[in-house]
Amino acid sequence: MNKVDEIKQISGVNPLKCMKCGKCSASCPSFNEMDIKPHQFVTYVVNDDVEALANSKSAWKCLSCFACIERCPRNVQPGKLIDAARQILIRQRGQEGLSADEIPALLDEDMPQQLLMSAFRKYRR
Amino acid sequence: MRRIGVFVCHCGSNIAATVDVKKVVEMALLEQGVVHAEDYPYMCSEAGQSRIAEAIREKQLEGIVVCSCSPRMHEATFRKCAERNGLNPYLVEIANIREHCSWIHKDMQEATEKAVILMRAAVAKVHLNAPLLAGESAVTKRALVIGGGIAGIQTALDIADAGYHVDIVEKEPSIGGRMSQLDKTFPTLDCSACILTPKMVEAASHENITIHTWSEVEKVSGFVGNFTVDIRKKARYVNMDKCTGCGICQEKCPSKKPLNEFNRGLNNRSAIYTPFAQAIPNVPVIDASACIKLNTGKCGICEKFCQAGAIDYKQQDEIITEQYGAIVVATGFDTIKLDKYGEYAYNESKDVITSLELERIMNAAGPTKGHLERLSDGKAPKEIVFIQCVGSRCSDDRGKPYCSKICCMYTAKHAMLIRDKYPDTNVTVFYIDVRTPGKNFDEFYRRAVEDYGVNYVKGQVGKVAPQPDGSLLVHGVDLLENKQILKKADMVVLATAIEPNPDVRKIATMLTASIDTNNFLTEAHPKLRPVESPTAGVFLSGVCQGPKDIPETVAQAGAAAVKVIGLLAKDKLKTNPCTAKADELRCNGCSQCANVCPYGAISYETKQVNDHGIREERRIAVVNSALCQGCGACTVTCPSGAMDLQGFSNRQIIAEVDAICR
Amino acid sequence: MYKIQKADLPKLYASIAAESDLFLPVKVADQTNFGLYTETADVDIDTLKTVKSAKDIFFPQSETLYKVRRENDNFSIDVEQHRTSPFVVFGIRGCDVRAMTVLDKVFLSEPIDSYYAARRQMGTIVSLACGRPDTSCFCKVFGIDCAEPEGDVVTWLVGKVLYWQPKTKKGEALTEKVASLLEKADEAMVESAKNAIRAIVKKLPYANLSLEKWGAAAADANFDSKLWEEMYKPCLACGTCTFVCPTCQCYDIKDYDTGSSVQRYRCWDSCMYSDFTMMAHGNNRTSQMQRFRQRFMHKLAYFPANNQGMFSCVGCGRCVDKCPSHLNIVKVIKAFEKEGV
Amino acid sequence: MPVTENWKPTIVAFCCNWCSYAGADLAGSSRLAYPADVKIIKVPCSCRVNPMFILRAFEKGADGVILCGCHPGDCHYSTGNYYARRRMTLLFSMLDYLGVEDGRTRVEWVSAAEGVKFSETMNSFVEKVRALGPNVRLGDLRCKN
Amino acid sequence: MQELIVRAKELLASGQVARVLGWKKGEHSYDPEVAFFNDAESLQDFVYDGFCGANLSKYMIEASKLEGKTLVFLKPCDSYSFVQLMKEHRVDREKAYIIGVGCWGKLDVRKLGAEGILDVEIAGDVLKVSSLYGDSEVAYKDAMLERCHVCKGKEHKVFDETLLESADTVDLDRFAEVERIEAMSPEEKFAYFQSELSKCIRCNACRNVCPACSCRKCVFDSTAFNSEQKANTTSFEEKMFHIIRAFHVAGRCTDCGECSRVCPQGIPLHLFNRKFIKDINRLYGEYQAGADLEEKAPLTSFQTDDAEPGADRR
Repeated sequence: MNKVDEIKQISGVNPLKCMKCGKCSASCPSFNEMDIKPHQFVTYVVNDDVEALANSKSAWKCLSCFACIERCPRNVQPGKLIDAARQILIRQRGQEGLSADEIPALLDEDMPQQLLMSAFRKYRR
Repeated sequence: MRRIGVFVCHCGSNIAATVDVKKVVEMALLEQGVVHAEDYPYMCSEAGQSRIAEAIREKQLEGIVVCSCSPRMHEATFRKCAERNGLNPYLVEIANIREHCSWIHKDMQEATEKAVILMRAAVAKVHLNAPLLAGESAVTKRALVIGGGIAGIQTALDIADAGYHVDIVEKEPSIGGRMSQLDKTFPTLDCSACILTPKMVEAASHENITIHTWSEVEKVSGFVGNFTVDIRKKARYVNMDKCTGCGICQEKCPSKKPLNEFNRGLNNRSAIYTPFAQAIPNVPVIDASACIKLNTGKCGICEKFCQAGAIDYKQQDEIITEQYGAIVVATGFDTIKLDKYGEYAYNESKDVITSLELERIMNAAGPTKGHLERLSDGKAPKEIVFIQCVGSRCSDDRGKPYCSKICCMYTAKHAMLIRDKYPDTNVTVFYIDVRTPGKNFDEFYRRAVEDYGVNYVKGQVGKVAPQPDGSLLVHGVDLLENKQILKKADMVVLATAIEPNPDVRKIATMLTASIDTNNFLTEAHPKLRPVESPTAGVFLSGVCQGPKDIPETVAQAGAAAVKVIGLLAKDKLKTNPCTAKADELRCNGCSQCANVCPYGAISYETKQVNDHGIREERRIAVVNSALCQGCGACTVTCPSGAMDLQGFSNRQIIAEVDAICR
Repeated sequence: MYKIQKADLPKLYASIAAESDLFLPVKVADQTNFGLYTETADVDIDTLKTVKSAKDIFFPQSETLYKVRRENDNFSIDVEQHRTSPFVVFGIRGCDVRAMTVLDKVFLSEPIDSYYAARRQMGTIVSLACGRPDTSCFCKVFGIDCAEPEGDVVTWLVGKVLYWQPKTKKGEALTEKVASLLEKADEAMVESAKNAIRAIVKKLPYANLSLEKWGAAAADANFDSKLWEEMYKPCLACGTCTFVCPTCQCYDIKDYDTGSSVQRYRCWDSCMYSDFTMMAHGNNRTSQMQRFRQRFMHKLAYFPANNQGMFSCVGCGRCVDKCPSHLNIVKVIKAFEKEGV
Repeated sequence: MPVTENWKPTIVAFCCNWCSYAGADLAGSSRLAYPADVKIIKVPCSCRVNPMFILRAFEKGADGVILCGCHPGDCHYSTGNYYARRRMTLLFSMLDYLGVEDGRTRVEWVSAAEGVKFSETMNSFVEKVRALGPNVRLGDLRCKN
Repeated sequence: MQELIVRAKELLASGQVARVLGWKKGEHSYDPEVAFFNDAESLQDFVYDGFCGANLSKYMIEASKLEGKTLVFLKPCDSYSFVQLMKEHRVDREKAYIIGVGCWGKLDVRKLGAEGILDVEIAGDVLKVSSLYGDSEVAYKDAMLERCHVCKGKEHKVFDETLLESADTVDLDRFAEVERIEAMSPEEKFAYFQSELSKCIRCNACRNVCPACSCRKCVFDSTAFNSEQKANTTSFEEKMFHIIRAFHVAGRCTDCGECSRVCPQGIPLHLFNRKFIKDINRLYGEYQAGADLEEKAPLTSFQTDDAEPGADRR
């Protein structure tokens, strides 16, 4: 599987649904720190340019606040793409985060698990 | 055994060049029942048809097969020819040996073999064809229009002008609809009321139009040409004949709590009210839930002040029943609820409003008497942000997947009007795309930008955050500059998606008219029959069929009227005889067929039958041939084969199958 | 009297099949029915009752009578030939053999059914005594001795040995052909086996059914009985009883259009079906009660009335076993015995 | 029936009157060839096609049966092809379950404008049936003489 | 069982019902038959035990035409059939007084594995079989009909009152057998069904017992399709019959298993119906015919994004 398909598979997102409205970028608290903006992230995936994403700062600047996921009118949800890119990078570096049996004790029932995973991935690097 | 004649057309060389027509004739003569077969260069010509006529007479033909071009070309021609010569037109079958044979095959032997098989299938079928007679049904020369907005009014006027009586049923106290709530209209900026009210008056005074306001359709039965409709006239508590429309009751009414629907709830009205000054009829209604007298028995002030003695607290809902030949649905739209869009703070801040609310604010009869001011503190806004596509083009469950079509233009209109009247107010429009296909539309939008200095920013707004100082912080983005924008605004206007009036689902069910996943009524054909519902006799006008602006609505309203006039102009309706028919001895009365009928053409009756000596009461399906369009969905659903389609019967199709496979 | 080891039966089958068709009980998908012997066939002579009786071999469920072909303006008729090659039926039980006698009454009296007659003539019947009669068996009631069935050859399976006794000329001819596989045997073993079988038969719950209320006289006497009205009710109007019955002989004649010809064929029909003997005006019997009554009256009254008292039931008990509603001829006989008429 | 090089399959194509039959007409007027093995039966709508018709065709000797109708959403009768789609889905699944070769049945949505699609569909369908050879699993032996 | 008789007598005596539809003692303990009881006296032959497998709902079609109400005993799975018949207007709810009777699995005499059975005593979990050739014991479970091992639930879908407790009997996967066949190659599938269907004698027991096959005139008996046929001349006819039979009840078959119970040749006919049920569940969402009076049937409804025919072919 190539990288783009891997991103699509991990995120479950079809980036072609994006209508380029920019609501993600408008919502993003880390916008100014990002070299590739959230809405551009989608375009990069569409254009098969995963290399650039991997080398960007953005992947690590996303706070996983999920505002873009909440608000995206087209279910494209760039946050998921960014998270997927991050996951691919981590896998490449051979860094698995926590071991599976450590997790349950740490869980708060009310917290979205995806957010947790995303945060773990990010801050343990 | 029927006496069949087979006529093989050369179509010049179109057929004869690849199909050995003589061979087809020769083979036809070997088929069972074929007593005559011949070929001719052009069967459809006058001379060709006269050969058919002659054969019918001389050979006493009881069925005809024409091997020629597609039935889509000349089936009607040959059917008429048969009818002129005393043969039922439905005893004609076409074997398509041109489009389906000679034109696609090169090898003469192969094409001839296939032509023979197609001829055989047609002969096998025609042996089983039944002589069918197109039925007739009378037409009630009166139309019903459901909905009294601009679409309904225009349709009614056009039908009435053609000399047919029309009833308009409107659930609000006045006709006028959404258009009456608008201030100005794009792209000409005419005053909406100035162009609408003359039409409302015309409708009210038209001798062929009866208006039932404060009324709803309760029940519909019947079929094209013969609908019977129950209309509920809700209790108004005001005698329409006596009321003079002086308005004193509204002035004196002590109950001033109810939200004013006409002003989108931005201010209040009295319990007895007319929705707006130019209402038609200019007769108020009493809002029973807010009326003190009706709720507590005390008060009665309006009655006391009414010099005409028109107030009648004892009035009851009334059901009237009318007959119609055609029904037009013109139920219009509403804006969607914004509860799911927390990020725009619509429910939090009074200064975040929808565009329709802005129309009311800008209108001289509106809650602010036409002054542009913030509803929170009455101050004039200096920074206004418009947000496009709120709830439109959304594939999530918060909004609608379609484009609402009118927002781009009315936002340009609003922006332009504000900049014109309040030049020191800045206007910013956040947009995804600006869509302006329409006469003078793009020019209009460019004027807003070029002549009025409206600031268009490509990018959607992510969040509107009310600030402690009463301002609104708009988190937007400029995608062209690739910059995030934080903008302080005094007022935010949301171009809210529109959706069909929620009542339409109920109405569509009553009419057995189909509806799509977005609750828009489905047209009979998306391109070729855009103003007709697939249910015969039901027509569509305005936004109930799909988003559209006023000029389009009026155009469609006119088109719907023409279709209605065309229908009502007929004394009798010829019905397609190729309809479904239930064999009462085989029918189980199980209702499965009715479940798949798109036209509501199947009903059930309990009937005494004599099934070869067994006499009993049975529940039996009955097809209304005026409603049935002959799709055949029911025939396959029927497990016993009781339901069959005339002209395409089970045995006919099986005969064709057998002939092809033999 | 001859004998052959059960283990050697495949050799016997192969030897018979080498000369003529051999029909015998064959198991397919867990059910045993008469079928043509082949080397790969799963022969099963241990199952007491085949689902369908051996009737099928002489009077097939469906058979083509002739074909009509049309060529241009001419017709040609292809009459199905009568059976001219001999065949052997092996393993047929006493009840089924007697059933042939019942069928003979129908098909071999004028007008003779030549297809059936040819098969009867060509067929050699090797019957098999019943080792373990079943609860539903009541052949004894009709004077059938399942310990000593009729047939051209009668056989007994006793332990691991099959005893073989030719009874007719046809039987002797067959015996001669397979003589090399048989050895002489004495009758003692068979006699004790017969006694054992008869002892079991005596214990069968239906062994002593009384047919007193039946026979030719019942045609009038039982017709209007109120019992029919109650008894028929569970009947589903399926044809199971008639299709598993070894004596039911009703058939329908139909045409089948193959495209190139029309085949006229006949196939079993069932008096339980609502369209049995359907005519243009409808059906003579309009209710299931009438159809139900017809079947039992035919077996127990009309047939004896026309055939010197012979019942057209042989007590094989297949309908008893197979009726989906547990209705059957035994219940009918008993009901009349108990209630009178 | 022995499979010879000259063997030609019998293909029955049920076409709805409003879309696919017109699509076939368009294929004709555009001179887009497909094998003569295909014989079209006109039905008002794909929902008129009873599974009995399809089995009957196989019984009487057809080697392949294809059903063509309007694209879902475009049905002249608005809903007919949706019903046809469910019926055929189940029927085909049953035929697959019984071990009938899956290339012998097919449903294709062909609009009145898709003459090219009609022709291509028929070409590919016939090719597939030819590769499968004569239908023996669903035919009536009496029709094979 | 006694409480059923007592209750039936009460209802007859009070005039609430005109007759009782139930099961009557047969010749042996294992062959009860369906019967109508018109008076208290006749109820002495009433029986309800593990051998009362017959689904009485279809008899209510005729009973609905009779004067007065009929008391009918419905097992949980029979009640699905009754609801389905109500949905199709084939029975009159007003003409039925329904006592939902508990069920703890029904027995298949063929599974007792004995010849010459004289009597079967149901002793709790064990069946004591006495036969001409000796006595034996069989676990109740082992003699249960296939359908009871995959029971769809012990809840009555329609009733006026219920009597007797049910017991859970499910211990097999309902679709396992269908899946086993689905996994075969086309050649294996063909061989399997060819072998099973070659036994068919076209006796129509499967059709006539089926509560969904309630047509007044079956297509295979009528000229409607030129398809009337009684012969079983070639293997095709059985396929046509069984495919169409299953198709006609697709979305209507409650999976009551009566077809397989009554087949004299032991053909597993439910495998046809269950294939459609499995497909419907997979493609159009879980659907249980007869569970709900209002729910739209899968073949008389659709979704605009339904799967395409043959979509899951390889």
